[in-house]
Amino acid sequence: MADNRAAIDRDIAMYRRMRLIRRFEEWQPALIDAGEIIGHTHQYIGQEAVAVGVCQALNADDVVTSTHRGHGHVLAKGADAGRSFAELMGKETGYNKGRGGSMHLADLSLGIYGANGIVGAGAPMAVGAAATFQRRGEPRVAVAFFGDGAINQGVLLESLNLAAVWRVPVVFVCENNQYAVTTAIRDVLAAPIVGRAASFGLAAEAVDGMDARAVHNAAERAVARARAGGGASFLECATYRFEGHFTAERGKDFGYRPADEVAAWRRRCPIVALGDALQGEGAWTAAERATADAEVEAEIERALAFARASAYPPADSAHDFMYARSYPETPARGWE
Amino acid sequence: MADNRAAIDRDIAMYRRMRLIRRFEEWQPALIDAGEIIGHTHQYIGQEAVAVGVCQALNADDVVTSTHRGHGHVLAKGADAGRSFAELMGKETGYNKGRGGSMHLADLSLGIYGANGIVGAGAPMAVGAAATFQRRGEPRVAVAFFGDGAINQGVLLESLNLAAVWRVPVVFVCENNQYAVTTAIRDVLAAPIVGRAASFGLAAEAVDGMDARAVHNAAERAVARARAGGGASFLECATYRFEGHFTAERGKDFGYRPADEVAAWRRRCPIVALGDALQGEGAWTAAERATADAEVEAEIERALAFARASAYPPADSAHDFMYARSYPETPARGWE
Amino acid sequence: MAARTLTLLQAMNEAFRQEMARDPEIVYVGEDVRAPARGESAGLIDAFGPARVIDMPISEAAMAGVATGAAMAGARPIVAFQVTSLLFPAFDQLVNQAAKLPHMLGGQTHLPVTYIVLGSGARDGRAGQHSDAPHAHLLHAGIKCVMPTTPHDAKGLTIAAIREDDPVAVFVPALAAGRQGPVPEDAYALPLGRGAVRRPGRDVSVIAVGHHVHWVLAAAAELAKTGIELEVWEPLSLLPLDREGLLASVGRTGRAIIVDDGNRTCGFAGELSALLAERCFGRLKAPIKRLTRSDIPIPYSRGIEQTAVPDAGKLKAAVEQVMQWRG
Amino acid sequence: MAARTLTLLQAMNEAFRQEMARDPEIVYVGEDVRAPARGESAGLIDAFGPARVIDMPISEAAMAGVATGAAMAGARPIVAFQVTSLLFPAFDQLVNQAAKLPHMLGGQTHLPVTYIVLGSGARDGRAGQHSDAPHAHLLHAGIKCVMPTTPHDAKGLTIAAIREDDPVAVFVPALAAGRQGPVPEDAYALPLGRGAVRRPGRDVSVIAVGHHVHWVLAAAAELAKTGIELEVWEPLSLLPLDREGLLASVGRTGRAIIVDDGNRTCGFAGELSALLAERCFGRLKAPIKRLTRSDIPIPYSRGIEQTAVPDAGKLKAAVEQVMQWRG
Ligand SMILES: Cc1ncc(C[n+]2csc(CCOP(=O)(O)OP(=O)(O)O)c2C)c(N)n1
Ligand SMILES: Cc1ncc(C[n+]2csc(CCOP(=O)(O)OP(=O)(O)O)c2C)c(N)n1
Ligand SMILES: [Mg+2]
Ligand SMILES: [Mg+2]
Repeated sequence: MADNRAAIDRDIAMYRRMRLIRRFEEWQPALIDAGEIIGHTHQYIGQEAVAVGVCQALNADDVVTSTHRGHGHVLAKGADAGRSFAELMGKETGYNKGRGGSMHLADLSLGIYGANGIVGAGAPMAVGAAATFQRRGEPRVAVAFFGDGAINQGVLLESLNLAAVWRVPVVFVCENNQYAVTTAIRDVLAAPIVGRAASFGLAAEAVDGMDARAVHNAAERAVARARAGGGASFLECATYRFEGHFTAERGKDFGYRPADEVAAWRRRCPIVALGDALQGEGAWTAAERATADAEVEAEIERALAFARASAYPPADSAHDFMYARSYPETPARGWE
Repeated sequence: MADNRAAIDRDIAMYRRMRLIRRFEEWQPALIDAGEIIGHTHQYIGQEAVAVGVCQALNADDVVTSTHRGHGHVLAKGADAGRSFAELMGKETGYNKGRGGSMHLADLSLGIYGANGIVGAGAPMAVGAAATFQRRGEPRVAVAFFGDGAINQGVLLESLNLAAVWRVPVVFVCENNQYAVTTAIRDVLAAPIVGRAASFGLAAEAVDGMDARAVHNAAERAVARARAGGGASFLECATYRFEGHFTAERGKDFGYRPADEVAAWRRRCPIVALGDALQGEGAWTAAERATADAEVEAEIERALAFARASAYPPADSAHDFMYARSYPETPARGWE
Repeated sequence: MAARTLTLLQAMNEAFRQEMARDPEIVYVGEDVRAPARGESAGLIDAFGPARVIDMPISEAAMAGVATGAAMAGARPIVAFQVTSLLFPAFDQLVNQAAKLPHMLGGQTHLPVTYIVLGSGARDGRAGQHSDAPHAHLLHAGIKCVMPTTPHDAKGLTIAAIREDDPVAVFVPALAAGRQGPVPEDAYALPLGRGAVRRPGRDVSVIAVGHHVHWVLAAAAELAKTGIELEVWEPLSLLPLDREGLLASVGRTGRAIIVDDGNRTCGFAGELSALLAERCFGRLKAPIKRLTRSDIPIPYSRGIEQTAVPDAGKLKAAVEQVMQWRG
Repeated sequence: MAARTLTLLQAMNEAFRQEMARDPEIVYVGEDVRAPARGESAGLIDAFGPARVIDMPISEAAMAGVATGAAMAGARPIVAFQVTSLLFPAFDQLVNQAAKLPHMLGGQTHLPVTYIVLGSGARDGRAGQHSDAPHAHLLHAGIKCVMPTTPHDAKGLTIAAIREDDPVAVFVPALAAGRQGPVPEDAYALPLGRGAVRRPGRDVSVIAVGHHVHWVLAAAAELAKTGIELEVWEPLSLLPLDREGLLASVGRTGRAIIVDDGNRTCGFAGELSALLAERCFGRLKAPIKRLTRSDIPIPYSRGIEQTAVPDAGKLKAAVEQVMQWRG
């Protein structure tokens, strides 16, 4: 019964986090159109169960590396929506002080080693962090998130091997949303992803990435194995992005996804699914769920207000942070 | 009976080629010490059955990409020992006109796309050639040779995937000589090589790389599959280099290979094995074998004489061949 | 020869179509090339089919190597990199293989490969990893590079690149990709190694690389009102370089400012400056100035992004300095 | 502080040992580092064990990325590249990740990683892919680089690199690696950003990068007999650069020849030349000359290899030109 309560609390926490991510993501098109967010973003809508299910299994001092589609991972690992919005708006209060933006969101104090603009590039960093924990005998775990597209990137494949050979506490989480931009993963693979991961010597498993509980259970197993010195694992989470590759795809049709495929996946919304399951199981009422939704909404409002009220970095601070230690005229200015 | 004769002739041809390679390789330390060959070479001694077994299954217009340990592949694909020696001596009559040396030996007219100084780098080139044959409907095959060390190089792993997805007529030949320089392959792998290759969707097979006939049979199957449109294959050939990683290792002991391990593999010399088998089967006599050996010896003498008699490239020709089409001061000279 | 108004990327698309129709050995390889977000390869799949228009997995190193191998087998691949920094995962295959093989092999093979490098340069918060202008890396390796900034030049230089029997990289500055201009219908190649005086002027030669040429011309028009006449010279072809054209311009004005979007240290602006310091010394009336990006990743936020790249304000300050210089 | 005679690589080995003994967070990672052919990491495995001295598979990209991640977790990795061109497969992880992360993350992390880049430069028929001197590629990306040429400097700069909280590449010119010289026993760090006048002289400043400094000094001694006094200046630290020292030397002599082993176009020699053209213009008596390798892969055969790299004959011709220059 106490256990059941803990499970319910955990599920509710996952629900709220997923909702926070969803709402954070849903805000972006309007903010982009209004010129408040610069450029474009890669929305995580539809994939929330993966980030949240995995990060729910992590401790504060565990670390994650993320991708170009990174907001979800970052928020799931505990990032503040306000500082995240602020970063997307290029504000000084943003996690990266406005230097990084959407594709580089990071908070090292929360173990978030950063979104990354290069597919697959975060994987070896997770291995390096995990190797460091292992050397020190620290019971910490590193998680590398990446998409299905990354599974064909050399540096990621090299990293799978290293992790298996070194038996470091790392969990590779492949978010298979079926497409890399317009390329269907089935067109660029001749054999299953899980088999490839297993062939390197990793404990590999496929899981329903639209089911937060299923992701969480698999992640808990993998994380426990890693923490206990049992080595590295690989989870392939089947999921889907409900929106285009990035916000610039709005209103265009590149014709790579059949409408009925999109519709079918949309019907499997992981947030609705978990919310409904909790209701069906009597874990919360419709009113409690509505309250949770409203609290998330309030959190988003607060976050937006914080970000909007924040200042931009001073123009002459552009050269800060390039080096821990600077020397005369280092970094070189473009005009001197 | 006719078939048997063909098989015997083929085996004798393989024996002679292996012997030519062996003697070509054995000459190098002396030539290096005499200053006739520049720098150092990676000898192929012990691995001859792989190159010869595979290339015996190829046609003249099939192509191979090779490695830093490439002399064997090049000679097996039909290169002339004289022009090969000439290249190692930096002579104008060398295959690369003295530009390339040991690590870049190539003869495009024989389908030899080149030895390569970078581990794994030739693999995608083989895939690219094979894709071109496939597009044109030509019944040609590309072979990528590489070592066990290359199996952890990203570009090679990417190439395995491409070949599987495109089903191009390529055969990947992994020469597992157990070590990459001083690193034992068992220390940098957590699972078998063949399983990794298979996981990409390739037809993968392990074969005794000390047995030229076994290699040849496996290669014939893979090449036939490729030629028939059946797609790409992967052969892991278990073999051993009898000498050090390169000639600079002579007289040193880095202690990475137990002496009895070296001795045990040396007893399995693929040339002796095939010669003895042919004799044991009555395919040739000791005298015939001795004649073959002597003819190889004469060939090597002729080759050496040719190379020695050849001229060095003129100093001012250094900048030739950088571009198909040159422009004023292109390539830039270092002093202008 | 009729000319229509096209965007720069449409002009390149036309170049691909016309060349691919001419030579069946040309194949077009890249990520998402069947449904390109920016349109440069639009329609190729319908015109030439999947054997010649090939969607790649996210394997840039293998992609570059495949092109090299295909070229050795007689193909003429066009390889599209959707982001400039995707040259980096492929770097060994570019600078250490394709750039070197013809020479290392003693001329046994040519490598007629065209690299289309899209989205070059900083703009709009693409931030640190999607704003690179890495042409100096390829130039340092001896890879031929062109950088067109008008639709007309884009078509002509793309066709020239495709027809060249060596690897040639075509850098497409993001901020010029959407520019419109007249483009002749027929296929035509512009010569490599030929720059252009975009505006003649007496006082200072401004060498403007890539999209900078457009705002530099605007700045020149403004400065002309104050009596300072900038000569604006665009290299177009970075390697081979039109040294004659460059030296002639700076020889006339005696003053040079180089505006380049790449990083500063060991960049293309430094190369041009060094060339001028060697070859034009006696005619220089003032120090050569470089206006480049700063040696930092391009910052995301607009204000600090602007700090990091050349602009008209920085150009005017530099013009003032060279005009007022007294030894 | 007692000084013994060591080779340059032995001096580096001592630096590794002393620093690793001092700080348990320093790990040494590379291919074949337990049994290194050239000895730079000899004995580390016995002294510090397999948890800190790690033999890598042939996965350079992952190796560089692992170091970055380890550094973010608080380690101070030393990463050995056995061949200069192995930077290329790792290029994205170096120039697009490690070089950029601290800035892109707004200063949230430092990356105290040391890249040991062995075998830099042409020699002895290593040919096209084992003779690179690719420091300009890292400099262009803003990665700090040092290039020692004596055992004393090698130890001091290696220790400085290890202690720096930023990525620093230590380039080891192959032709200097075996040089012997006195090395103090204690651990000491030489400051980054400090060059050295290796020989004072009146007439021409020869900026000699890497192993070239040794033959340049010999050539200077010879030329002195003919009455021409070369000042030989060695940068040692390429980034940060000792601009003051460089400008002071050329300011004194008014003539500059830069000798660098890297490729010419967009190389380090060009960078120095551009700096001088900007900052030293008024004091120059002659054009700045660059002596670099040619923009070709280093040819294997000895005669043509020599053609492609700087040497005393080419230096003397350049000295003659700048001494005789009349504007
Ligand atoms: C190495 C690399 N290649 C290409 C790109 C351009 N690109 C950005 S996102 C993307 C698709 C990634 O697909 P996937 O890994 O499945 O992630 P998803 O977008 O589906 O979340 C591509 C090709 C890149 N950023 N990095
Ligand atoms: C990408 C790359 N990394 C490292 C090296 C240095 N290196 C040259 S040969 C070699 C070992 C290769 O081992 P393997 O592939 O097993 O071939 P073998 O030498 O055993 O024939 C190494 C590490 C290189 N040339 N290329
Ligand atoms: Mg995807
Ligand atoms: Mg091996």
